[in-house]
Amino acid sequence: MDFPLLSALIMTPVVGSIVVALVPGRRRELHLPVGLVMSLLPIGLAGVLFADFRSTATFQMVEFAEWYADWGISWHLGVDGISMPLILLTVLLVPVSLAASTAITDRTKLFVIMVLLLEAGLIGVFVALDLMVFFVFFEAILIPMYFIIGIWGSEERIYAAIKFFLYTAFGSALMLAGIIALGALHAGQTGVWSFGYLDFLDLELARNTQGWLFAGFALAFAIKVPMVPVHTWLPDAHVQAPTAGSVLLAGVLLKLGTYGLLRFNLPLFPEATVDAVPIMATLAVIGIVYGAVVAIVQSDLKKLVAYSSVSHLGFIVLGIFALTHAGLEGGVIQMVNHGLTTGALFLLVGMIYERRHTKKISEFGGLAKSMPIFAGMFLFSAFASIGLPGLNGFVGEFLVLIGSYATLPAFAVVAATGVVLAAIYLLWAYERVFTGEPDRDENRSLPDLNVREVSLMVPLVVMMLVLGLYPKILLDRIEPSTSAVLDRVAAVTSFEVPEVSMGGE
Amino acid sequence: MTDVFEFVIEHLLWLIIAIPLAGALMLHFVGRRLGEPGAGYVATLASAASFGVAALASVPIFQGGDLAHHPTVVRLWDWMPSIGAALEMRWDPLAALMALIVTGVGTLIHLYSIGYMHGDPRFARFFTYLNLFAASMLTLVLADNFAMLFVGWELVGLCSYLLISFWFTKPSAAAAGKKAFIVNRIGDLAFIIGLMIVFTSFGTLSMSEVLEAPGEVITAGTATAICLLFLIGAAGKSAQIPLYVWLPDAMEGPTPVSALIHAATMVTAGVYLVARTASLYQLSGTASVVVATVGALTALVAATIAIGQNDIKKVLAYSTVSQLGYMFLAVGSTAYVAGMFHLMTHAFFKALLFLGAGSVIHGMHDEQDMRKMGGLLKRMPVTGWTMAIATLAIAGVFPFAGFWSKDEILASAFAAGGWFSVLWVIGLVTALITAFYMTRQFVMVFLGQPNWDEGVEPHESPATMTFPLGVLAVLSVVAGFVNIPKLNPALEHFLEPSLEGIEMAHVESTGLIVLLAVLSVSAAVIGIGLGLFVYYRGGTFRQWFQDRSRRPFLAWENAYWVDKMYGKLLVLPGKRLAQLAARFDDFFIDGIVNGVATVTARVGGALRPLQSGFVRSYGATLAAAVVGLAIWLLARGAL
Amino acid sequence: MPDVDPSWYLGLAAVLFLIGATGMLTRRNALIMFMSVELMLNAVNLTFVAAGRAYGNLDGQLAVFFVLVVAAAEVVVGLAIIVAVFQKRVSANVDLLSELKG
Amino acid sequence: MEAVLFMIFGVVAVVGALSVILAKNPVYAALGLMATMFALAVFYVINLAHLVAAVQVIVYAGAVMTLFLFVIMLIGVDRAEDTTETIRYQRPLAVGVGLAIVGLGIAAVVSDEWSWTPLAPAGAVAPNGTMQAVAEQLFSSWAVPFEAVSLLLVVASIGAITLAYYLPSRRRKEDSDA
Amino acid sequence: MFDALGASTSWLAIAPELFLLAAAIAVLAYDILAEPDDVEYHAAFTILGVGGAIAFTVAQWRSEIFEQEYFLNMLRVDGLAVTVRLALLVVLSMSLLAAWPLVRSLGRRGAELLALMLLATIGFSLLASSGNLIMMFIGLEVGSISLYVLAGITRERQLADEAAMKYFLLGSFASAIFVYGAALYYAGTGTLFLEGLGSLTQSLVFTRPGVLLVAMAMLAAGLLFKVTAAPFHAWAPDVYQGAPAGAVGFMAAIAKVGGFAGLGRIMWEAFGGFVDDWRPPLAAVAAMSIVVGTLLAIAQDDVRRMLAYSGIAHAGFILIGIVSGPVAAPEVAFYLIVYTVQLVAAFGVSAVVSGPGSSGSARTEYVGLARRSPVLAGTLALMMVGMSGMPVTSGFVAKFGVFREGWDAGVEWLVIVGLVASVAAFFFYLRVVVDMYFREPVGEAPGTLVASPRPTAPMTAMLIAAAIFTVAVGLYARPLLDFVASVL
Repeated sequence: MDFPLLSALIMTPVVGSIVVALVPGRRRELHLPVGLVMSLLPIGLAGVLFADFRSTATFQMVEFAEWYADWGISWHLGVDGISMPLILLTVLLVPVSLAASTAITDRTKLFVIMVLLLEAGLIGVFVALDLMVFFVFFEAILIPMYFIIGIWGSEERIYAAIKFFLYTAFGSALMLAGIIALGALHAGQTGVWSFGYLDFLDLELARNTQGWLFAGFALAFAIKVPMVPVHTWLPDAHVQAPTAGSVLLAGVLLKLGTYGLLRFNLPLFPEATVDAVPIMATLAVIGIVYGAVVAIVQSDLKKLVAYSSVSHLGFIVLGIFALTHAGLEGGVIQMVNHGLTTGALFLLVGMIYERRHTKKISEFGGLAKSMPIFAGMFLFSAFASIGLPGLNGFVGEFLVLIGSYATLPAFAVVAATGVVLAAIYLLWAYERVFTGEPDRDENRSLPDLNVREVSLMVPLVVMMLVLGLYPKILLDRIEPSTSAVLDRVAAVTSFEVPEVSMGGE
Repeated sequence: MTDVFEFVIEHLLWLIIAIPLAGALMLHFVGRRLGEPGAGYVATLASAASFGVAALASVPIFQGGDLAHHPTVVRLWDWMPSIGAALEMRWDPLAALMALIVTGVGTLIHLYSIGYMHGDPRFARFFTYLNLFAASMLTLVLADNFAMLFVGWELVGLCSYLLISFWFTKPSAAAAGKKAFIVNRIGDLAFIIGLMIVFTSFGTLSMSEVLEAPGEVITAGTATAICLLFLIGAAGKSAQIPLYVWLPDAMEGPTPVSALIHAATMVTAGVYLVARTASLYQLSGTASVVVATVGALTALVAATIAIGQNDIKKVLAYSTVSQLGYMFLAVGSTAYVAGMFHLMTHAFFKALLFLGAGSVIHGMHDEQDMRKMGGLLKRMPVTGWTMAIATLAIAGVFPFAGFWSKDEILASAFAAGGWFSVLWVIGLVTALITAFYMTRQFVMVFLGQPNWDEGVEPHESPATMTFPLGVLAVLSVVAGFVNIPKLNPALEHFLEPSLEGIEMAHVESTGLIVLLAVLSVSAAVIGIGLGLFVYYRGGTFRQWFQDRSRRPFLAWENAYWVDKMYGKLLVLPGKRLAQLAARFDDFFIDGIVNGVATVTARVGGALRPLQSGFVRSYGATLAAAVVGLAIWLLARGAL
Repeated sequence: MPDVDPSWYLGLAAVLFLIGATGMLTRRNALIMFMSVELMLNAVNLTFVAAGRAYGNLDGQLAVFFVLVVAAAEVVVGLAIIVAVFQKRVSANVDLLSELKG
Repeated sequence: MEAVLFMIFGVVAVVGALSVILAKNPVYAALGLMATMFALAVFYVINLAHLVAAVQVIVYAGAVMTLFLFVIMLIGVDRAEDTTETIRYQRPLAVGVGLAIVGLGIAAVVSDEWSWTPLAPAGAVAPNGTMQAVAEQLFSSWAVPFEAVSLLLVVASIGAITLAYYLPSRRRKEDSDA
Repeated sequence: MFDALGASTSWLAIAPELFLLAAAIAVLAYDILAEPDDVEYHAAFTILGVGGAIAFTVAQWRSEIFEQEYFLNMLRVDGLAVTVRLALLVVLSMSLLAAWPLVRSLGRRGAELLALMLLATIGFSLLASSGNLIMMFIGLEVGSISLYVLAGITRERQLADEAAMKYFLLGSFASAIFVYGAALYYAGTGTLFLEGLGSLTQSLVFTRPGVLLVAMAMLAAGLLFKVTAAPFHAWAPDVYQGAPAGAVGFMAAIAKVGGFAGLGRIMWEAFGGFVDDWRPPLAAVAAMSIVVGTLLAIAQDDVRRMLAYSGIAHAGFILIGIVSGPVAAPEVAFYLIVYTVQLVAAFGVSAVVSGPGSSGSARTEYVGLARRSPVLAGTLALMMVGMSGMPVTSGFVAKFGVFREGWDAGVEWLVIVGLVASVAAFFFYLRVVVDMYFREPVGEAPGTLVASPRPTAPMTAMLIAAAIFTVAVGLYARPLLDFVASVL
């Protein structure tokens, strides 16, 4: 690969943000459109990435350059089947969330810049093959998100922004300790410092050491996911963030946690992974059930969706730690799916918030009559989230559940209740918001979605359908990479991946 | 000619699903422009076309050739390869039968709906959903992969949800739709767990592979686990104890919906599932007993509740639950053919009953309370007489369709012996009750004195509505002849390839068959007689009966307070628990988080007085630190 | 040879240094605190001289000169500060200078 | 002989030092300090640091202490000071620190490990700190520090001017809001 | 006079200091002789002096005198000296730009302010390059006394004189302790040269050189005081709050750079053989600095005070590098450069917001600054983010460097303390951002903004330079890292 595609992917939004910065401050009406156009550029690059991607387990489009040679840090990028879908998700959601931000009229320029920088950071996280590069991006995205929540959020935004920042930063601090420790171990074993992911794969780590490192990494990722009981930053952040913030937070940021677990914890600390399965699976299942149960009684639509994220992300974690082919695949594709569905739900909540300036469920009622298209979109996304077969949510959950039963039957059974609970909280919310006669005047005359709003929902809806019906488009590309991870875990530990025949035969 | 049929089976099978799906999509986007009744005709046409393809494809099966004996599996595309989930269609007698019922009855109900939904502002949307339902249901019955079956399984639930709460501005309708979906989901939960076991045991979700010879892969215990979980799933969809509570509420939907989904097709999915996975049930054995028991109990319980209902549709709803119980009893007693047979006849006469009820409601200006009806036979003759046929059919009077199928179920249960004998008795009693409450309903609606509200002028429905009634009435009469024991076991032969290797309960002796038939007919006749006696002849006796049965009546009227109980025992504690969890989250978990932050800040604040502002205390700190440093350095070696 | 071990001087210097430090911590008159600092510097000087004699080189004595100059410079600036403070507060009590704290 | 002198002037030095920190009147403190300085000058002589001793008397006791006394008089704090402690924990802390240091000293005396044994080169003769000897060193190996202290003096004089030189006319309005 | 030193003399070795001194003298002389009304000539002299100093510092590095000792080992021209001198000059240059409004507002005293800043730089520069404890002491005192005076230079303000008094009393106390340490060092070794102990270590007849250990404690204490390491830190918040805003960034930064250079020299060079002795207590000091600085910074409502406490925490972070031993010298130097740039810029902003001669800078003054002055808010936000050690800023690279060395040196626990404290530190750094960006300025009447502070042109230039530096180094620190690594 001569053309540094991945670097270009990272740099395009940065350049975009510079372009936006150069737009005169007086031309307020231009900031958002220019930003939107800029955010469309990465889609083209991502398209190239998707087209050139080969379904193999190795890293592709690899770029390597020395960065801090004597510290062992290098600009090492690459994608595989685990990161590629998430990059696609990111580049898709950013323009959508920008297009959904017409309500932001104050300091639009700064907003657009922050969103674009966030995009650069997110892409960086997914393509980094050097742990320090990963960490830099992982941590750097906090800043734009902090601003997005803090400036353009609702009433409690400052509290939420600080909480979000500190909580996630706390996790990453311990991860940084782990990364440094790995670097030191590498120096101890080979004589040179390195933070390269591939170099770390060659380290020989004692079981005990693995345990500590696993804990450090896992805590960081668990907070990011977020797993119960370190999840409470999420409802606050989601509720307070502006629509674009919520969409990107739920759509992509949370995936950093699960991505990290899959990318780092499993391959780097296989023995510790096997040891930690009971803990992680327990927390995942608790998250699934607990998040869903708490979601049921939320009175704020955004908070409800936020807690639903806790529940859905639990599935991903369960899938990852099931250590089966289906579980891992399901985990990865569920990351994409959750990004799409929850992103869509947040968009929709944002749209109604723009009209009514409230997210309280009790304030609504009978909206399906005044806003049929909106209701339809919401119901569609809700069912995708509930896991209706044929829509994307089902694919991930089903893979995870089926996959995890082989190794964690009891957990899988409990996790399956999440499927019922999801129906309860979402349909109940739908019932309260959309059905019945619109009894309040302000609900009666709400305008339905306009062309812009519909058109930014369309790509999400289409993706939900496509991934629901033909997930192979991604699964084929994910499979070699997840298999490689599993093979590694199985090769190093005494753990045996249950050999269930691969269908058909 | 044969080539055409084979071509259809091998290459065009997908059209059966795709045509209604395309209809749904088309109506979704341009339905409004098509308007009324155009949208309705498009939908009906789609359904009919699907029926046409299904019929074409069925020809070789009827011919009983190679294609009948070796199910055709058509793979559409891989879905989730790692768990062997693919979209695969299967064409065998069982699938063909179901497809024909679904599209056939479906088409009639589509047609009927054109009249019924006349004037509704969301006319086109209704047909979108109906077509979508048809596609979903066909997906379910044509699936050769559990994953695909589950797709259909869930999508019919979705359509059910959409259609029950079609009039969503009515809070009760919206709530009913939600309830239906959630209760179904509880069943689905078990179904999914069952699928987990299936995949883990077999390594695939392909039905052909799993059902081929399950005994070679799994033990009876595993099979029992799978089957019981499937049973719970089926109980959800087919409204069996304890998950039947959604079906009566589902009557909030438009009546054609009740007819199509909640009587003829969707609710039979559970029965279909059990029949489809017969080989697993056979391997288990125990599971079948449970199925039969659940079925019998449901039949009895629902039948008694039906006595107490005054809503014309509620009676039919509980009657549906009860009849589904029969089907479960059948498939539980390993009488799969009888089960499918009853499924078919029930589809005809129950659809007829619902459509008739719809016609009545339509004619009565949306009145559903039977106490406000009466004497409608004269005003609505077609509806009345077709309903009469349906009533006789469901009661099991010779030679109507219901008689044949129900009799076969009871005979099979009897033949199975042992515990099944008890179930047979229950079935027999239920037959009597069924006849009783159906008579009660017919009498209250069509006979006796009019009790109409003022201003209500009952009238006969338009032809689009009465035509399907007629067709279904004919079917309700003749459908039973397709499977007469000994004489014409056509259905049995037809289904044989699908149930290869399955042992089924059979009554061999012709005498016994006749005896049992006489018994069941007697039960029906006694039930009808009692009904007529109490509600038509009535007068003092009716009074006497009602006085005597006040207490049970109260229980029946309130459906044994099951809903209330569920509310008190499950929903309310659940809600409480959720609230508790939310509080726990806000105050405890988040409290700890905020607590850590507060404590940190407090510690910072508490340290501030140390910075007292007095230069001398700074000096003292400095001096102490120096001394401390020195002591540390010195003590290290000394200690 | 002297009959006094150099370590005696070092001990005495330590005592003086200690007394100076104590004065630094206990007196609130800025002038006396300065004097305590001077005392401490004198103790330093004694240490230098005594140790220099023990080692037989002159570096100790030279160091004393520099310490002495530093002490003088400090005194100049210190007294200037005291004067400046006194001009406004009419007190050399350092305990009064405690507005900056926390 | 030296021991006697050490005892006598040691006592003088300590008493002088104690009077610095105990005298309520700053003037007495200054005088005590001066006594200590004289005592130290004696020790310098004993230790062959003649020039240092002279400078000690002239510069330190003479000039610096005079400056001190001058300032004492200038700002009129020659009155007794209340020595009761007002800062909480200050006395105990000071005493504690003192005790710790004394403990250290005792430990140093008792313990062999910490005993101080200067490593005088064999045959080293105690240097005679005459002016010439010191000057030779000062202008050769200590030349840079010697030049550097001139910086110190510059700084000190700038400081003194800046801080103590008072120009009311130069006061800016914005500076006076304190 | 230097003839006696023979070949040991090198004018180049002291050229930077001489240039600074010349500038200082020129400024003073011109001020006295010409009694000018403006400060343009001052600026010219200063620029010439600083420029010359920078040029000759680079020349030192590039010439053959590098890595040599001069003036009979009194001064060295080694990597540490050159790096630190450059750092000091960077600090000085930035501070001069930042202090210019103060210089103007002080009138005649502006010349003295400039001279003192130049002299203080000389002092710390000598401290960093000296090979002898007395030389070091003199450098320290030249610098310190200049700073005492700087603290009180706006003496009309009560808080300024309080700051000066506290700084002076504690500073001279600490100096006395330092020089007593030097005396004990002499008593233990018979020499005042740093390498003396190293050469003696093998021949020490006593196993536990108690005198030397006490000397070590006292020498370290004197410098730990300068770098505001806890528990030697108490003066810093009061002084940084009370001293005039225009100069306080300089005071804080220059003392830290010089102090750490001295600490490195003493600990690594003189007491290098005692590393096992001093590592644990110094690590404890580092930990204490980090914890105390962070916790108390959280509790502050005054931005300058907060910066002072954060400076205490930063001292702790840099101490991790000191604790790690001489291998961490590049990281320490890097950290110092990166941090002091941020520090000067941050204090510079506070000087604009609260006025150049102000004492204190309450957080409320920053509310809504992003609307009133985007440049100031942006820079300060960036500096806060940088100080907090967020990636993509230089602060992260710096922190990572010392953490890595610390981990390598075996003080993993200290690194973890540092990491966790960094998280808590986000709180107070970001709170400033909250005030500036997330809160709306409250005007007298609704809709009106409170006065918008406007930075002067030099200040703006300095802020932008600092911002670019922070981001550029954050993105690609290799040139700077390579530089410090190659020099050291």
